[in-house]
Amino acid sequence: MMLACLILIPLIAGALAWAAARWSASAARWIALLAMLADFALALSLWISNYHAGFATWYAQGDWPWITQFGIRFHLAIDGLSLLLLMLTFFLGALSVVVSWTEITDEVGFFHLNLLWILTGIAGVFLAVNLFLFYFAWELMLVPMYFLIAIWGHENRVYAAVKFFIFTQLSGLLMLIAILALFFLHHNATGIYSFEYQDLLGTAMSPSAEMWIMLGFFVAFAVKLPVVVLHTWLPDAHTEAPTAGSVILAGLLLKTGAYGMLRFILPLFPHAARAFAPIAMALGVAGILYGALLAFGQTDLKRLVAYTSVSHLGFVLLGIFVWNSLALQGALMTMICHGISTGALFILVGALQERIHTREMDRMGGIWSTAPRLSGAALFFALASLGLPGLGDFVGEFLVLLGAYRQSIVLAALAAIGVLFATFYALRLVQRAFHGPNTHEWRIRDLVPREGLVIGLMIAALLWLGLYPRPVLDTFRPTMARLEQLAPGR
Amino acid sequence: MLPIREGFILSGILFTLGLIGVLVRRNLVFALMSIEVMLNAAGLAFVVAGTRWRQPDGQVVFLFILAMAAAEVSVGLALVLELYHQYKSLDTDAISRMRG
Amino acid sequence: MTIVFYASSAVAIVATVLMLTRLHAVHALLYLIVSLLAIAVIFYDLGAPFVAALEVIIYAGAIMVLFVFVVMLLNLGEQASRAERALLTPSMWIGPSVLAVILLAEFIWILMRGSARPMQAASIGPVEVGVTLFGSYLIGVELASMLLLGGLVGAYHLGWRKVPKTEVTHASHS
Amino acid sequence: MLQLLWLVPAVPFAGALMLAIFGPRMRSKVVAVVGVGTIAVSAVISLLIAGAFLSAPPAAGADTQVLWTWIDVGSFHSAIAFYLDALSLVMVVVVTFVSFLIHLYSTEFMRGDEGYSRFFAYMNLFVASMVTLLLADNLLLLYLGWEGVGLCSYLLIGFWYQDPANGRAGRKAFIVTRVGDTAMAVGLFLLFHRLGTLRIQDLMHAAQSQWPIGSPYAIAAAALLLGGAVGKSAQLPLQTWLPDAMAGPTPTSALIHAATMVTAGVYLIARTHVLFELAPPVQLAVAVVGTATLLMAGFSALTQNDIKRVLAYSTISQIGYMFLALGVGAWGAAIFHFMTHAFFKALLFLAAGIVIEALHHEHNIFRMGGLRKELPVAFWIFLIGGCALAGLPLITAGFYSKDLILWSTANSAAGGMGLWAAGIAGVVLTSLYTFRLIFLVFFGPAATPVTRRPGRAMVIPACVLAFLSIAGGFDRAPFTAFMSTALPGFRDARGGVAEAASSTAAGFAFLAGLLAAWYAYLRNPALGRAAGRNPAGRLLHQFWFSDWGMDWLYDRLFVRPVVWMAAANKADIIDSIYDGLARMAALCHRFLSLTETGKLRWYAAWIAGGSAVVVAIVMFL
Repeated sequence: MMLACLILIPLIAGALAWAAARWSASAARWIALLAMLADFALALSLWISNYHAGFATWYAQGDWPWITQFGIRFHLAIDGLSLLLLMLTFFLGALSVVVSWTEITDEVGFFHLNLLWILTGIAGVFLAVNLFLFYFAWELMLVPMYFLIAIWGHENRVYAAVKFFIFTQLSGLLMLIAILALFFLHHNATGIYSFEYQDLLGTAMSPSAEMWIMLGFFVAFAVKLPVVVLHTWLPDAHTEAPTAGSVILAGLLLKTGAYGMLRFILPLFPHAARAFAPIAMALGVAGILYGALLAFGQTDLKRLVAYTSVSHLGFVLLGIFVWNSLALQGALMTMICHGISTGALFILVGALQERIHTREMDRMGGIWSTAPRLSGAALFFALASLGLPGLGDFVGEFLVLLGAYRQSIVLAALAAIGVLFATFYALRLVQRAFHGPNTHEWRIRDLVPREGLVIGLMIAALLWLGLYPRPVLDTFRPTMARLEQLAPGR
Repeated sequence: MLPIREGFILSGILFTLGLIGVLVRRNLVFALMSIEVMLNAAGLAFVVAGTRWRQPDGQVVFLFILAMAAAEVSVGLALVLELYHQYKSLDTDAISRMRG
Repeated sequence: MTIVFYASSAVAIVATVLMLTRLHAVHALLYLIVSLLAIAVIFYDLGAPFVAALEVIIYAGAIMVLFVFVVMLLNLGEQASRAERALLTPSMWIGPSVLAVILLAEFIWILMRGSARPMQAASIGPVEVGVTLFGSYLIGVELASMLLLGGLVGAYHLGWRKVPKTEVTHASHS
Repeated sequence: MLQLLWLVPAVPFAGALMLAIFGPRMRSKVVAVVGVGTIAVSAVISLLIAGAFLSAPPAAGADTQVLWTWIDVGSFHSAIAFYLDALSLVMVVVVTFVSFLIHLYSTEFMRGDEGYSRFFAYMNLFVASMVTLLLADNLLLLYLGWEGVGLCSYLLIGFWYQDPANGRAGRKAFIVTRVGDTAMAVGLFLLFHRLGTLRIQDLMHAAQSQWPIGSPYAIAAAALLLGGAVGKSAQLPLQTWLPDAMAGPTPTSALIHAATMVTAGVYLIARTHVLFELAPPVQLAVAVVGTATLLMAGFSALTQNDIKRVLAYSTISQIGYMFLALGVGAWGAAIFHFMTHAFFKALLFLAAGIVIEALHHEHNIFRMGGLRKELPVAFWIFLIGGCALAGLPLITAGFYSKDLILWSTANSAAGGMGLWAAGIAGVVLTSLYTFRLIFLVFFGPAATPVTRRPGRAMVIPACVLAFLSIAGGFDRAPFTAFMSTALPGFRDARGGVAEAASSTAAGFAFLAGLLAAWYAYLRNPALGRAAGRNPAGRLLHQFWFSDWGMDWLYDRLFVRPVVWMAAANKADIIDSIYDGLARMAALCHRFLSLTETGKLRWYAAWIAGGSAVVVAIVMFL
């Protein structure tokens, strides 16, 4: 029931916020914020109450019949992996409500409806253990996100929104086909119609069928992740979305792709995934380098940050397909920390844009002299982004590289060069926007306490993850250990 | 001895002739007549096939075609009258109002 | 039997060709009726007397009468014939004809591939047709009736809206 | 006492945190108290620890303090833990003590700067990182400190961020050192993959027991660690960042880019000396790199006209000596030279800072002169520092440490006379450029008026360092004995006559350089100018001035291609594929909508043609 609450709270609160906005915009904001905080508290209590027992299996479930003759059930379950991603979801969800407090003034109710429903979809993705329900939640994320970009975005918002929608929708359809193929294969093998994750595990199928179905899933997740060559929706969507949209896109939506790979591709298709791993790892490394290089070339601050996501998520892809516990844990750590650090960068860029009405770095420079707290925070997160030890991102990337070295020395070395490339763009960002002479004579307000609180929380979280990541790593461990055992040919 | 193959060929020829009529004649009345020819040819093919397999189904389908032709002609001719009143012409090209 | 078939076929084809080439709608209509009657003969020859009768009664009878009425209402005179003649240039004919002939050639080629042996006549009478029609095709009958109803309503609607208007225009002209 | 070890990095870190959060709202007095006070506490604690360590050495000559488990994944365990032995103890004491002096100096030097609290926050963070680096029990924690000092170096070089040139220098420093760090990181992967741990002591034991001498893994690992070391210590081929790093405030140059951080590479190699002993080719490479660097940097130093750049090249050159010592297995000599170098180089920078401040931020030595009378204190401490740097025989600490290196080189199996001779040539060069600097700045006619005289906070640290520059090397025996508890490979062989000969040669080399400088810059200044007019001389001058053209080379080879690629691909070439798809769809749309003519007969023709095609397909397939 607790798990259903996690999904129902934002769903209902979204509708309430919409209704409440007729009377008062700030009522809608408060409803959204309280819903997120309640959800976060729920997830936190789930974490703390189970922390000492470990996170060995699905330790909390909720199962309701839906369309039983086809094996479709409203089945939720949670393990260490889902739990931490849920906590990240509600953490960033609450923060994105806060950062939209003054940025969004039109259609406040509908905005929060969309925001909360996206989060509902994301929570559903992380919780569902019925493939039909999973697909349902997967698609539920898209439409509100489309509105979020298309209504509250910046100049080129409709283009970006449509591009986002086409990419994710088409790839989602491929996944639907793959799910159905798996469903029917399972029925052929056992005579039972079931979309249940546990039932579908270990479905007997020919190697070629396994490969094709795996690819169907992979493309869907690869678009979300995004894997390079399928990444081009991302810079546009991130750039044009409002701040909260960017935060959720970078911090959470991308993670659903990685989550899908961990939850579905590796366990359901171990052999195909193993056969495909070299290509996936190469794509990951290509993403790291290509994303970093592109980020280095950008002049639009938000676009720059968007491309860093491509680079960082390359580490995640690499880590997932390296498929040993070091790299898997590293990939997860990278996911969490990237969510926070990139989210924070988007928040800062958004705050800056709210003040100076531009994202072009050519129009910036010397911001430090007028807004030192904002600039200092940006420096901090830029450093996190370039993988400074002591901050969370480093732990993740280091573990990925350490694990990758076992699989391929060349790829690990290239990925390490990717870390070097991260230095280029991170320092360029700091230099062009915040250092240098204040040639445009900006006089802006520094971070207000509301923003300061958000940023402060994120800084604290990153430091905690960087210096004492054990609680997080321990929570992941059982799930990752099971995944590692699934790897064929060990 | 029933010439089944020849029956099919005849229906093909008639159908083709009807098609030529539709393609060539710009007058709507002629086009409608040509369509009648084509429908009739299709019906012929069904009847021939029914005979070939010694089943009544071919004739049943002919009946359906007949019903359809009747409905089509009634609506079509009503439209022809209407169009003629509006445009004083039955030339399909002349009364085309669509711009691709 | 075969001779009757070939003769009627020849009549049907020739009549259809003539129908296509007429300039005056009434002439074309008459050739069309000839063509339909010839096909009715073929139906009879193929052992389908019920359908042959329907062909004569409904096609050649009822539907063609509709055409006749319409052509009368349109009152297409010499002017229309002249206009038609202008349109029937060889360049208009060639393209469609080639296309149609290709299609025909394909039909025939397919037919010639299979071995359709001639077979003994076996008449299928109205009883059998009726039983089948109201047996397994009952839904088809219902659909056809709805289609006819639709046609009725459509024709009525189209005609009804126009009538008072034309009277007004006639009145104003006269 | 040893339990307080964790406070040595923690206190400066807390200071940095405090200054970062509350600094902008503090009065500058408070900032100074926090900034200097935390370092003072740290230095006192480290001195107390040193006392405790010496009076009651822990078992096995080392002590480990585990704070908490950092990363614990699968087979990988890494703790936040500190390891204290003779090597790290000496380094920590020197670093905290010199840092304290330089912080004290900075309170006056930086007074009135708008980033006063920011400066001390960065400096404190630097000390915390540096101490972490030195005390790290495992290579991962060392890497944390390693990157941390790199970051602080970047921040402090670009401290005056308003000037883009400073930012450029800072980025260059960070990126170039990170190139080395990337190699080092790969080295860590290799070590962990092969030996299953990153704890330094376990690693060394495992390497010794599992790898034979000359094992390819040992060679690869040592070479990769060397990559990190040359980056951080500004040795060939990654030395180009250090001269530019002089864009930072002078105390920064004194602390980070002379006394402490740049010697981190030396420390790393000394710390992992077992690996280098297992890889003789790499160890030889260390010696060769050191020698080549010390000569090249010496030549470059001869041609510079920025006082701080001269000192920067001298730093590169002196670290080259340390590398030479490491390369020939004289680990203790390297650390000894590190210590004396920390004293006299910090001193030189502090004195240079006084001069620069006094002349209103004038850096060009050709616009200085005659300061001997105007700034007598600065002159004397500069002279002491310069003599220590050049190795004035018998008096200065620099002579003793350098002498030990030269003698060890001559005496070692790996070294030999070739490297020794190069070292002696280096002494001539050092002496030459040092006294060129002294003569140009303090002698001759006055060129720029003195506008500001140093206060007490600037003079006292300098005097303490001057004292140490002389007294720091008098008796090396206890030092080397103490070192040998941590670096067993080090033998302080007394060589009698041979050693005396080496020392004498060094002494004469010093004198030769001094005389040459005296002749060329005091006695007969026209000589230098004449050499400059000669085309070949000018070319050589230009070549050395530009650091042997390496900046230019790297710029063409690496920087520009990357920048060009990034700029050329700004719009993301992959996106154009999708754009092409979209445009094709639009084209198809336009084409298909052209067929919507409304001409009934055309539609029929399309249907007929289509069915002809379909039938044909059915027929033939």
